[in-house]
Amino acid sequence: MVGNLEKILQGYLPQDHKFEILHLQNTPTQVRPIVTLPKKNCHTKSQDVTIKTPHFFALANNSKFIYGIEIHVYIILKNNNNNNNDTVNEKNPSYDDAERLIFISKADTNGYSDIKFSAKQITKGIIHYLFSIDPNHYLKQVVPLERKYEQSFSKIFITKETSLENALQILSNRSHQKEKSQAVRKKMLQSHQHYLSFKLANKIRTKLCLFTRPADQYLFAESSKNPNKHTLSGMGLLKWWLSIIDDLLCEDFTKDSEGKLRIPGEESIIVKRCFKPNNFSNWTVGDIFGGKPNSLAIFSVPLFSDDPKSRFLHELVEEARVMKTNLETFWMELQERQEFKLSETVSVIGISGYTAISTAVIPTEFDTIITDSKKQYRYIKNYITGEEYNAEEGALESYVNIVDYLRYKYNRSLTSIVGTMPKNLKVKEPVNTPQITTLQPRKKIKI
Amino acid sequence: MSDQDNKEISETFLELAKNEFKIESIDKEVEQFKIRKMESAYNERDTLIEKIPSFWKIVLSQHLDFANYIRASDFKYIDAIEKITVKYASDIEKIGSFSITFHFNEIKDDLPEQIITKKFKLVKIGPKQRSDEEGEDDNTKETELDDIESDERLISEVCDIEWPKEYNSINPDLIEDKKSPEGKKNYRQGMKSFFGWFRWTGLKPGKEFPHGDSLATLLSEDLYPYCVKYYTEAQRDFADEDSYSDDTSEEGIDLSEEEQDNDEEPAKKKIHTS
Amino acid sequence: MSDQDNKEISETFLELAKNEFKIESIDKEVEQFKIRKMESAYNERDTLIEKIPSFWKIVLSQHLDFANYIRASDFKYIDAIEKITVKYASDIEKIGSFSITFHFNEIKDDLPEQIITKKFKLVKIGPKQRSDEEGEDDNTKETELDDIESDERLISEVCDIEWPKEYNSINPDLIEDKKSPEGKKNYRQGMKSFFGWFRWTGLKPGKEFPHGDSLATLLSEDLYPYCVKYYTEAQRDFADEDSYSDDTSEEGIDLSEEEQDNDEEPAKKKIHTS
Repeated sequence: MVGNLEKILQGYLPQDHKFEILHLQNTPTQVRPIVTLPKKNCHTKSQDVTIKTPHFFALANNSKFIYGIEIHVYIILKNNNNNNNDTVNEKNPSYDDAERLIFISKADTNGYSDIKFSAKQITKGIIHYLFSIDPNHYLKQVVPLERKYEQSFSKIFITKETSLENALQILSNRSHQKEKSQAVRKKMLQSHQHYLSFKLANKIRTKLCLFTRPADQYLFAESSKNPNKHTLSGMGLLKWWLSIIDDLLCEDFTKDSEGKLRIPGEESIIVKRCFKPNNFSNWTVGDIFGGKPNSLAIFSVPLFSDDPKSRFLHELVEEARVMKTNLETFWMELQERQEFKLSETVSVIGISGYTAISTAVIPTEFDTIITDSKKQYRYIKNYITGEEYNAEEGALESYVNIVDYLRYKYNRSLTSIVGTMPKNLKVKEPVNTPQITTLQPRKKIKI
Repeated sequence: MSDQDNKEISETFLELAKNEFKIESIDKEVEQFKIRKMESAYNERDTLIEKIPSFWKIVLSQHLDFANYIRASDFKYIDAIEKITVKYASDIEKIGSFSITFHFNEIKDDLPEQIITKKFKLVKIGPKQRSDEEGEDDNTKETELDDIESDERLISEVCDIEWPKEYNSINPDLIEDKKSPEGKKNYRQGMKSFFGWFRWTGLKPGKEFPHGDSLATLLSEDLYPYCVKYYTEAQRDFADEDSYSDDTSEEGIDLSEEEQDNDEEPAKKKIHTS
Repeated sequence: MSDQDNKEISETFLELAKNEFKIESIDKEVEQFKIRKMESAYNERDTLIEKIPSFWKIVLSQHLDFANYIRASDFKYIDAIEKITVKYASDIEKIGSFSITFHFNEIKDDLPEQIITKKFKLVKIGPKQRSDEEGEDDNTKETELDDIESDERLISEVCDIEWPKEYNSINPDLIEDKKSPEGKKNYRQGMKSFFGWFRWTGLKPGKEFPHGDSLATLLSEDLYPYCVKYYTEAQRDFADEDSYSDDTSEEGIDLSEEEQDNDEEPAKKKIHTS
């Protein structure tokens, strides 16, 4: 049986080479709105629901992880009916519009692949796979922002609010309960799970955005110490991503969709020059966040995790300038941020439009590890991102750990994929035989 | 498992709960023992410190966390603090409560010499009243909830302190119209100053000095016990050798996420691999 | 300042040093008091825990920090741990030293039942020998530096433990050629496993189980004292409710203050109240 993930990705991997892929996804979770709301609107607009789902993909070949990408998918359910004073429906509001926002958090290679594969192709393939997922996949079971614990609850269920003594009391009660009442409790738990669920009627707008900035490594710590790893300059990275996004616009989106590019600190004319090699016709200078140059940045720019834009907004709050900084100033100053390598180009690339492809894919247990908590998601991901990749051992060690962990805790294995992308491939010399230096900790733990 | 086994396990959990209770009470006893033992050493130290010029000024300006709590304009008055002492309650029922005494030197035409003691009490409190500093949404409505989890928190009383003359415009006692935009703004500024902290009670979340309890704890659990360490650190020849590293988000390597967030663990592990 | 003043201050510093010494020794006394008081409560708890099926398995697999130290393949053997106890040395000169005992159940054809005790000693050490886990630059050259700042560290002895049969290929006692690339690789893998930790001494930085001392401390200061808390946390009915927050850049921004008074406030505080 060939799963969707395998079916879709095989075309992006070199013919006849065997790969394995980890697809990790956390349970969709309701989060606070990612764009800050002006206080006055807080109540009227708070009926919008934002649901976040992180995905992490890691590609392995020859028992080594060689590539990884982390992408966060947000589904934003909107209520555009202006019946704000309508409190009747408060418990079960209807959502007449929705949007899917895909934020590419980081992608990285580590240079330990024994064969040549195109990081660009697999990146494209994975994003294409995400575009193909039915947005309803994220809406069946959503962990609510807050659970309201009822009084009756506190004697039966152990929650994060339960004190140690009460938890022991509950455990004591449970252990002499008859099987029948155990079953009753389980049933009650299901009804109290407080999962939200929604259903989308129509096809929804899809947006994508990413921030390009040159760095030695994004996911594989210390991998820049591997001489076989390629790192790109700011402009190189921009072009690399731009060509991926351009391909995706051509292949996956309707013609009236838009591509957007902003290079903070750069004139429009220069930005436009980057469009030359593009094939999609509707590329313009700007971003998908909206707002006028003189409107406040805080009300347009979304807050993503580990994103320089978000850090900058937080800094503006600390400097008490957030209510004075408009978008124009925001973009100008952003480029001067210390966290960027000196005078390297950073950019913001975006897509806004409707997909023209089938969106019927539902990730299943067959090819996806769906964790039930952020903690568990992080933990598994950390087997890969917590390793150090200054030597090949890191790529081997992370692979062994993931394989062992999935087998022992989930009775699962990685998804195998044999590439089908025809290409004349030169097999590279084996990169380097295991270089033994000194023992490295598996995890970097910092305070 | 047999019913008999289940019954035994059920009882074991209850025994464990009792045992935890015992452990908690030993913790308090240990705390009491420590307070009593330390008292004379701290008293002796207080006397010694008095002989060292600008001791507290140096300690307080050295400590970055402390500076985070107050307004920049407060430093003038922080520098006028001649002496700080902390007294810890040692009665078993009062463990966790303490008082902090500040001796302010006079600043001519601005601040009078004064000795001010602020008292803090550790009280048990239900979960619904815990929402201190949560901003505007003042959910103080009395909920008749079960005590799902009782937690402890610090509270205090408004404490009389004479404000500096320079602070007249933000001194809450002198603001006549607290409803006007100007009045509101000044009032809020005053409440955020170090002098505003002396009014902190912990009972009016969102309306008082922010994080007043954390500042109290910082003084009682860190600044006072380790003041000599901070003093000597401030005296290091190389000012750039301090251990305050920049925040990790600026480091460029994107591992910061995984590394910061195990806040559930009681004893945070500190492993520096670098 | 007069010579007299200077002399007095100089003496004060000496007195302060003595006072600090006194405080340190009180700290040890407090620690001793605690260890002695806790002993019977911990013993009682050990007995109770034995009656709860899979107690340690649940605690150890729940605790992410612990899992961070070991290899994923170790979980099979971690799950075979029936019992863990920690004994803390209570002699004043030995405060900080402890031993940890593990009872492993048998795993048929793989691991024998065994009871293993690993001992840890806290020793004073000069600054130059502190470079454990510092990776490549193995600066073990003896430097005759003044003991500018003496520090304490844990050391241990190699401890006999029978390795699982499944680990034969990485069991350091069974690797014949430790110099071949394959042998080296297997040796290193073995040293990183939980069984490798039993060989940790703290004396061969970079060549042993990584962060062996931190794992020991994690067990003695966190996992063992708070095991019941971790056990109950593992029993929560809603797995998704963890308090692991994402990094702060994604946290929502509360504008309630800024929108009211956007004037020159001092730099907004970064205070972690948790």
